[in-house]
Amino acid sequence: MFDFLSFGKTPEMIKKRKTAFVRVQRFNPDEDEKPYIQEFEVPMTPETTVLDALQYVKTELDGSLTFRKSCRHAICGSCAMNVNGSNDLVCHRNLPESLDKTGVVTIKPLPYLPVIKDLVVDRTSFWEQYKRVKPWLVPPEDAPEKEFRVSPEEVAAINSAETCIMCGACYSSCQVIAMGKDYIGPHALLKSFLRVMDPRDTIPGERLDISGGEDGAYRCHTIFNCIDACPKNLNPTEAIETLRKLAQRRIAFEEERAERQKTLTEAAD
Amino acid sequence: MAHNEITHDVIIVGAGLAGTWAAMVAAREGVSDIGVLSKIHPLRSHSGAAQGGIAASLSNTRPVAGTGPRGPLEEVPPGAEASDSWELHMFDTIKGSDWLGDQDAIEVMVKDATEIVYEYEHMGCVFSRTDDGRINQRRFGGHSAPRACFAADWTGHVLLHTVHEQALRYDVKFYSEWYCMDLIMEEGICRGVVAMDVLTGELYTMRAKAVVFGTGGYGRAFAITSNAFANTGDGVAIAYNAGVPLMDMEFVQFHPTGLYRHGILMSEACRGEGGYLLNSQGDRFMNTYAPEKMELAPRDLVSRSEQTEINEGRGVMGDGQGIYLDLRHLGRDKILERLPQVREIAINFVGVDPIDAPVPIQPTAHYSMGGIPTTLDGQVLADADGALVEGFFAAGECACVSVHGANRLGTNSLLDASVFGRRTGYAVVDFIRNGAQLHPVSGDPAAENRARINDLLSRDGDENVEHIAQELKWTMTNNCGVFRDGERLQLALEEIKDLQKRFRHARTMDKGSRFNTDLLTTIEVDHLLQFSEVMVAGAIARTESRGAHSRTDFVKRDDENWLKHTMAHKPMVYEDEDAGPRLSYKGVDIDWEKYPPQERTY
Amino acid sequence: MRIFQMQRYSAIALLFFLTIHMIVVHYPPFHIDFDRILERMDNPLWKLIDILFLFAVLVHALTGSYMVLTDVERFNRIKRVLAGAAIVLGLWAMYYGTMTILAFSPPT
Amino acid sequence: MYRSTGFISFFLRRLTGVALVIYLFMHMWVIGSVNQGPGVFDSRLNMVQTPFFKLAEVALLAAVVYHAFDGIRLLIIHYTGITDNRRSMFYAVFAIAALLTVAGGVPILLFMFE
Repeated sequence: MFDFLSFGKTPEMIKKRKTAFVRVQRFNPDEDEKPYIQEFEVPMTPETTVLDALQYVKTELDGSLTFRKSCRHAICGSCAMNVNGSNDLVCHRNLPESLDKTGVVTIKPLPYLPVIKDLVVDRTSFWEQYKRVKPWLVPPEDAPEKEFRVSPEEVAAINSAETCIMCGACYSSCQVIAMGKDYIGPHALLKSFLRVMDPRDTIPGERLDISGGEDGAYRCHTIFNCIDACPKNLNPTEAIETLRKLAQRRIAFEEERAERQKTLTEAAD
Repeated sequence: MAHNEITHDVIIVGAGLAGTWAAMVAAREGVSDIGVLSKIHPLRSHSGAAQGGIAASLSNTRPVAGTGPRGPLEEVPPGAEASDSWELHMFDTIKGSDWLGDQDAIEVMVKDATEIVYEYEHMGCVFSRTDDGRINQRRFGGHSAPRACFAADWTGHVLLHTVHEQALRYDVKFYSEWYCMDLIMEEGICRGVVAMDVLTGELYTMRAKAVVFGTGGYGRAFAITSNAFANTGDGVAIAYNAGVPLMDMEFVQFHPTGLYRHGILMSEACRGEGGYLLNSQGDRFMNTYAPEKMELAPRDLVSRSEQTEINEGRGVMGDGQGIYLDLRHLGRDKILERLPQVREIAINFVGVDPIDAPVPIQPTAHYSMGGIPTTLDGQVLADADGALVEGFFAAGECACVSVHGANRLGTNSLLDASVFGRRTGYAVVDFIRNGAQLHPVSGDPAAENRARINDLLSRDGDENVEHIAQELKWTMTNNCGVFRDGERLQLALEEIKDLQKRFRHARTMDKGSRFNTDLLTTIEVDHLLQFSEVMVAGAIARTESRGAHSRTDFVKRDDENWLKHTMAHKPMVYEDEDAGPRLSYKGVDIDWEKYPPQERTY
Repeated sequence: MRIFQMQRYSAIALLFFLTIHMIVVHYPPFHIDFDRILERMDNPLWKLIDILFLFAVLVHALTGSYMVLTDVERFNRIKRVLAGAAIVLGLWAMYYGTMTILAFSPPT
Repeated sequence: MYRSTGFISFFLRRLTGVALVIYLFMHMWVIGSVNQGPGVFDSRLNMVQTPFFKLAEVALLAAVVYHAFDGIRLLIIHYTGITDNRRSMFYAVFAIAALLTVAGGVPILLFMFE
């Protein structure tokens, strides 16, 4: 269809346009046979986020539109959705910048996951895989009175993995997950990486058995969708590559860890 | 067993730091039958949004000798004299609370602080480190020593994940996306809760020997707020409706550095690392208000200073409602290392990179000091005299042990939630071990709540729930904000009354049962309307200025009349429908020898 | 050794063998006929190289096929059957190929 | 469907992989006949030297070259841990594969018409 609104206008002019057309995938399994796209017109300013737009639709136009939200500044991980074909957190995604030249933004639920309703997906398999890698630290039995001495370099190596907010953007962009939900998935492998690399952890061998096992790091096909999708700019692929290497020299790594733990309560040089 | 009935030994509502700590501790100690309800996934809890740090007097860093209170920090060398102590932490907290904090509780908290930080560390928390491998510490507002242990500027996130993981380790059962609707109270004994499985819309009567609330704060009653959409104070409202009093509800902290117009938190760590606040004339105006501590004065003071600058026409941005937070002099490396999240937020939401330009900010509703009154072990109080509600515990922001009094110091909230969450966990274990009973429930509470939901769903008025909420929030922000006065508070009270009436004609647009977030919003707004009234009523009664409660018509602190906690009870059914909350007062625990009230200057 | 490693190491081997194969067999002139092949396959060194090449390519092909199938959840349940089939097929092909290479001698 | 360069590269890798497995067994069938004498062998060889198979041979070349260079890319990533230049590496593989296919394919086709 010829678009009169955007004809002859520069991208800047379109950006300043007062309304956006928000296309949302709707699906209520109780009522609908299959998902369909519904379009809403939403007013906007240069600062409007996609979440603001959804919130506007919900409060003013159609209260039955359902989506998850909470912190609205990209730290809780509730609102990961598929915007214009790529996964992102809608709360920190600017609306004017997400529009195509006809002023349309398309919002769908995270792909490859069962839809509960509209933009809400069922993350059960996601959390199961998370639990499967034993995300908790198993520290040495004889804890010191004060802290374990961990060097700033060791912290820097795992720091980025700790900032993962478990939003599921990587998981649901992963092609391997699309083919089978028994793959552990980038989020859990990143968590596993965090624990394996932590000098305080006493069971790196057991972890490598899981994350280096049949459903673990070796099933990654280095597609890089997880890096592209991550709203926090983390790098699960690199963590997976590291896990692969460590799993290949598991025994030696376990010995190194045991050696390191002997000095865990002493100050670094 | 009746249909839709679930029983547990312990039911914990809310899976933020306090709730998860309680659950984790109880499970670790061997009480295995625990159910944790959360209306969002546990890891989405708002504890994770805390940025700056958690306070503990570890004495790991100190200012370089001779550089003054704002100089660079260095590690305390081994064997050197400790630069910090729990006594100092305690005094800072008491002074920060404007002497309204209960000093026995504060003592418990600051003494447990070091222990709990080490426990976090042993559980796998990835703290930022000093060069010799100790936990790094930074400065924070109102603290007289560098005391905030941190993990860059996502401390809360790291702590929450750590505790949640440990809870999974001990096989705690989480009910994710279950909404707690009601508390089952009979004869003053708490017997469980009614909860909705949001996915199906089904209601369940959940009976338990002990119920723990860790439902978080009520900052969503304000339009400009740093709180998440979920922080609607449900637990506080539910407890209030069940006949439990609420304490010190009028004290709401306004954080000085919320992002301009969004209210999103720019961590206090920005100032802890040395950031400046500038007005439209480029002055560091804190010079006038707190010459000694400058930007690192407590939050209430800084917020008031900002608001004064704004009111006197020295604000920035189009409408003059902003103030600049200047981080440029910290340098690129320090910002990237210590404040990466803050930078990301500023770039994403106002398009300003703190490395190159000052960030526009404004005061934002942040923390609710008030809540459900509890003992040091999280046991909920039934009245001002110290009677207890059997089987009902609370911890975290929704509770008011009163460690924060009239104003909380930065980094003390993570500490409060952790310490009292843990204590509550142990208390619950004792309670169960000492032969707690599963009390019978008469009637069918789930059916009663089903009726309430059906009533809400059947309403076909023309009022929009969200519009009512918006009006309430702006009323609260404008009239019950940083500065308050009798006249405007009265106005707010009338407005709330009016909104409560209008709410009865509000309609829910979504009538389905599957994942009906529209219905949840309606219930949440109902809750907002209920406790906002308590907040305003408490504020009207308190004719003094203390901590975060600052009245322009009563500018002085009045220790003679007001050194006491407000306790608000819901009016009895036979009382007038329009009667506000019944207010009574409870004394403050003060050690008159050691920490008598003094003038509070910074 | 894990399937993944088998595949990766055979891949590295293939990079080597395939390069040789391409150069020797397909470098101009392009026409292939019985005599040319005959000449080369008579050489014991070539026999060895060809057997190794055959082994690498079979490992790579069968592990690859196995992974293609088991990435799909549906096939994941019959993993053992697939692995067994791959081994049987591999052994048979290896036998067939080796015999071809070894037994070959120029007709008199 | 989550489309990305990574996905395209992965899809092609699998597609060429499966095609090459099929080719491998066909190839063994042809070469295996070498022991049955020149007659059988030549007849089978002639069967696969029709124009259709010549075209298929170009496709085979493309498959081999793409599959090989994509593999080299994976090896580089594994042993060096480079993930920042992922997109340019995808494009480099596509380009090299295309180039070599043309370089090898044109002579094959020319030879066919000789």
